Amino acid sequence: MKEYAYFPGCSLEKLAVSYHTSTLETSKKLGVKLKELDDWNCCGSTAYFHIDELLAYTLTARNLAIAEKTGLDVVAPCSACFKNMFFTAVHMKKDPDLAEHINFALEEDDLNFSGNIRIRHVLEMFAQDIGAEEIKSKVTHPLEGIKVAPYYGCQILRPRKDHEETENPHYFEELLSAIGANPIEYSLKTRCCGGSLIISSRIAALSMVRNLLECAINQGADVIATACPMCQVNLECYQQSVNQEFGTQLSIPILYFTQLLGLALGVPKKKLGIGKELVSASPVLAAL
Amino acid sequence: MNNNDTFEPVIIGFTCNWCSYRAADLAGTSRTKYAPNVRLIRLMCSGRLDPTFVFKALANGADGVMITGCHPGECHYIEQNYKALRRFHLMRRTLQGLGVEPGRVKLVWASAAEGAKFAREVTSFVEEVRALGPLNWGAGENGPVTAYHSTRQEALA
Amino acid sequence: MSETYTFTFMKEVSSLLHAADGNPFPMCVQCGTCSGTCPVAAYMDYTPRQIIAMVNAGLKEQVMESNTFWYCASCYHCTVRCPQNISITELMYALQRYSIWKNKHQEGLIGPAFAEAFAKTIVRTGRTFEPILAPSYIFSFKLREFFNEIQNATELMLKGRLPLLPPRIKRLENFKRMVRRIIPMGGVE
Amino acid sequence: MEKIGVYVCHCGTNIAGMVDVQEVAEWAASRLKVRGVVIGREYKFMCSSLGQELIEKDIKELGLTRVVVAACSPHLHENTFRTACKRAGLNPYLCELVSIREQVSWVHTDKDVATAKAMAVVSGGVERVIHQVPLEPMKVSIHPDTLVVGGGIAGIQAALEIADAGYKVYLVEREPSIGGHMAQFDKTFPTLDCAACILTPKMVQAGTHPNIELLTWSEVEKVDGYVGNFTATIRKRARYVKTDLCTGCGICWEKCPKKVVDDVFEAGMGTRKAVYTPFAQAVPRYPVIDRPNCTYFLKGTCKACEKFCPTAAIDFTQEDELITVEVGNIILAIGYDTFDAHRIAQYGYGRLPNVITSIEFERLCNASGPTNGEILLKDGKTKPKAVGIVHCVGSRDKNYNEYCSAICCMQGLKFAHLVHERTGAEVYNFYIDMRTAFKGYEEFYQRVLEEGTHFIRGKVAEVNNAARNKDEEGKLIVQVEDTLVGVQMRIPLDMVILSVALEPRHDAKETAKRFGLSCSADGWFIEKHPKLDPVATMTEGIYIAGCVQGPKDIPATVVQGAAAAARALGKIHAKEIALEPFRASVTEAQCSGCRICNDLCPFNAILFHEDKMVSEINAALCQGCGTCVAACPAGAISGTGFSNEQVLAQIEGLLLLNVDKNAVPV
Repeated sequence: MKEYAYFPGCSLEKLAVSYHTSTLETSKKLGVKLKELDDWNCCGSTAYFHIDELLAYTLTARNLAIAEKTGLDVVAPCSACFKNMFFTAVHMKKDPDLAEHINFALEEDDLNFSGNIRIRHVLEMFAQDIGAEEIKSKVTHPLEGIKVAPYYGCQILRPRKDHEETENPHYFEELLSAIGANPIEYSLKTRCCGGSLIISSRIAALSMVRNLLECAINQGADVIATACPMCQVNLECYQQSVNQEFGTQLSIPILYFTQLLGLALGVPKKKLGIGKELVSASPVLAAL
Repeated sequence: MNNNDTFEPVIIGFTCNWCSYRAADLAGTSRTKYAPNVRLIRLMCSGRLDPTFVFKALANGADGVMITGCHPGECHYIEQNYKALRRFHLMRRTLQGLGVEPGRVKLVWASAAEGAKFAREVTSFVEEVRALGPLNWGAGENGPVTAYHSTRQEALA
Repeated sequence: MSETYTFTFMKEVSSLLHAADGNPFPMCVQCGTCSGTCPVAAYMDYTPRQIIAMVNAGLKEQVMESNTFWYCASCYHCTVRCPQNISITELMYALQRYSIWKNKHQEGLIGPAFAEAFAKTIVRTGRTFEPILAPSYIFSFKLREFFNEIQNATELMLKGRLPLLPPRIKRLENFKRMVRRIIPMGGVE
Repeated sequence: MEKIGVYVCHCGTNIAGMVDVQEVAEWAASRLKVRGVVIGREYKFMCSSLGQELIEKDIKELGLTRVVVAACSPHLHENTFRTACKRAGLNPYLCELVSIREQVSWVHTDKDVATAKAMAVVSGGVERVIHQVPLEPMKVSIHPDTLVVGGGIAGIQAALEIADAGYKVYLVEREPSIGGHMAQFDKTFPTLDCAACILTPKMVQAGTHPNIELLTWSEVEKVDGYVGNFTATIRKRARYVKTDLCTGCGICWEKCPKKVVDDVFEAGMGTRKAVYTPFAQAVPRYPVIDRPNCTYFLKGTCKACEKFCPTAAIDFTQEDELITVEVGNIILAIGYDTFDAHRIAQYGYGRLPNVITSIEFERLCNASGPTNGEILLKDGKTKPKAVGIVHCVGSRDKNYNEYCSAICCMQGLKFAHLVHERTGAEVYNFYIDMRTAFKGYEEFYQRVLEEGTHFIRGKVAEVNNAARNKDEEGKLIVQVEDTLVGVQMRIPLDMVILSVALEPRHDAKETAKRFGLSCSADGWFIEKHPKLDPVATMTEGIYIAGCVQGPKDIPATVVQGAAAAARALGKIHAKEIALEPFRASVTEAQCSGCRICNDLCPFNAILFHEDKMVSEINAALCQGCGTCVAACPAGAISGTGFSNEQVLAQIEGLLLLNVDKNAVPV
């Protein structure tokens, strides 16, 4: 049985609770055990890099150190947490001075991070580690007829971690095909939704939300699938504001990909947190 | 002399005429800076390297020897650098038997285009040898003496 | 008005990028890929490319007065496309840090206050708590925006998606001491 | 004792700026006096005629028996100083050039340390030259035939120059016809000559020249030997057409039922048949059968070509043929590939139908191309109203290729002109910098400006089809910052042409290896000297011409083709060449007959005399690598120029064991 250390991140406690439960339920169905990190802290998000680079790395390093103790690969559902963890590990490996500095601070909590850990995003775990083939074999309720816009967002892809394709990846689509859904092609699938700007630069963020929703809807999407709590909240909660601001009439449910995955694997809707979304997915899912 | 901070190792470097000597030339024409501790000898091929050369250099006061040649498969003489590679491993074993750190001999492949790599390898090897400290091999009563002068003043003194 | 080229600002900003990947930003060839890519460029006073040129030219006042780096969405799209492999996003972070430290930024921006409030919450509790962040920005909103936010919050609350009590981590004391080791003053408290 | 002269060059300030040259010269004269140094001089430019005269004068007046010059790399001026010595009556090999520029002054930053190192380097050179013996260069004859690899414009030019001078050329081309990339083009910048009009006569000339043997549909598999005496093994792939019977009438490809997308000549824009010549003016005019696509070879039936061939020239039983040719010189002109635009996904190539590459556009506007020269969108009927030309696609980008592809700016201007002239569309050039060096190029830029082409300074960020308003619907949208105004623009267009980078051939590295050459990190072949010897290589007798050396336009390519031919002709005319006499030899009395050396030689130069139980080295085959010298356990093999005594002495010299510590500086 596959096992991962699991770092949910702050948003999954409440705001994105359905992402949390659907991830756990789906993993269980696929025989993957997720072990939540003991006493994890906030990863520092993006905002902390605005204040202090070193402290931001230290916050993330604490979680990495806790994860490293489990001896498992660590997996994060939030793209920002994932990116912070991944690059903190990279920088600490590349820069021994930085590592020494941070480990000095970690001593206060009896921790040390040596850099021996593989960091994965939940989407990567499902689509690449477990793989579309394996998932396809376990699908009991294929999502036939649903047109899904796979939304990768930013930080799962960027900055480039290795030499992977950052502009036109396909693993999300493959995963959606595996569960019987119909992934649509739309050119903004890796474009930023403006999530980190919705508070500070509202109008800019709203225009980004608008472009994205419009592009997905124009290409015939019934639902947008996200892999990040920030993207989900941003694309969902601000649809009304977008319509007010730009005189549009956009409305489309935004689900976590794990919710769709869970449905296909036969997990009850309630356990997946379906119904907690602000733009109801019921009409779309009723077609199933 | 035993203080590693002020210790300036002397390195004898062997280069092949076709690749690594030209890499050194390229480092020069592109003004890539590297540690001045290396003094180069040109051979036609790294295959020409007689282990005696290495032992002689170390016995006569060099603290390290750097052997450079074309990349495997790119030898001007088809495959002679493989022979250098084989001898290199033998030499390291022999040196270990003689009580000399094998890390004092280094093999580097550098093509004629790799001036920057050549410079980088020299500098890092100098640091590796610096960490090992002075060799003073054969510096006994009958042995040859270290005769390296790191600055002009010493040379003139 | 004409300006004189000075390089101190460029060097100061460069020194704030110690852990970032990529090439130093003075290697910029001003091709504009970043600013053609940027999803927020239309809302910025200057495009990211112009900011790089201005930092290189030492136009500190103008750079600090601009909203550009506070409008960066951290999407890293410019960074992966830059033909010179410059991490433009990291440069934007560096300018944000510089601006917070020097307490110099365009008036009326929400970004700096939000970032500080956010950071304070984490340092105090080890976690983020969305409701406590509201005061840092909500009063600068226009009436309609204000109502939108309240509406969103209510709906989220009804769906059970808003926390009522701030979460805390268990080993909070260790955590605070850890923060103090990195920033002797105890972070931004 | 030898009488040695030491000469230290300033090289202007190149050396003197970092090395105290005067001190080095004085130090050598005093401290190395015990080793035979009788004079130490420094001079501004030793390679100048005055510098050389200085050496010559000393040889004559002081009776020098050895000369050490401390200056630049021996690869630059060794010959200069050897020749000077020879003029003064000293055996040229008794002169040693040590490098204190490339290896000292240019790479170090502390004058003290650099000067000390220069002294050590001089000392090493002195010791080495003491043990040098007078040598005579070896003479080898030059075979008058030449092998030219690659039948593009560079190879054609080189072949014609040599053939016209009266010597035989083998011109090898891997495609069915010569012509290369130039044959695909419509017009050539800046004069807008029709490419076919200027190229076809040359192709015909090459195809009919009595001194040129065309080997198309062929590849060089193996090269042995050395300057003047190469043996090349060439694979002539089976054409399945008897070239002695074929008249090139074209009935076979008319009748062939199998259509194939032509990815090579038509760049995927058009089709050909399974039996084909790539284009109408192909040279030679007889076709090839493309075996992987031929119905007969796939299914065992068809043979339509055979049935209809009026001269019974089709022969399905043909097999590949290996031939060997003896040549004295080789010219490599293998050209370039173009960048795969799929790699930049944000430009939409392959996803958005009207995003095309520059090579595809060349075919699109070529009168003999798939649309007969009409510039049309993918639907095959609509003329574009707005066209964008994106520069630097895969060039000047550290994610792909760092270098500038050199031709794209002018190509972009040419395209702008052609689009404007033939469709009247609005044309946008998106550029980072306009680079229009060379004759007539800037004038062409002016002309295109006058025609009203728009120039937007900014590297295109992306091309997409996500419309945000009515104007953008159904269009390709180019998103770019106009950097001269500092505003992000979205420009709706009908067609986008990507000026893709020129890249080394995908198999350039293997080709280089086959010919014993090296490639730069980019993959372009390395010339002997980037400024002074751009067509020669490190391997004597092998030359490069055209884009194999780096991206360049047609005029520069033709110049290199001619230059490489001139270099080969020079060798052919001289009939023989002097080679460095660095060869190994066995001292029979010391050889124990252990045969260790026998297997080491990759050139089979060592033969064993069973009767005498000794090994002998054939000087004509020996290349002078010295591996056998190093391996001989009895020390019976010595290598001239790099003898054990010389190298061991140089080590002592470099370590300053030879220095007279009591000598007083002069």
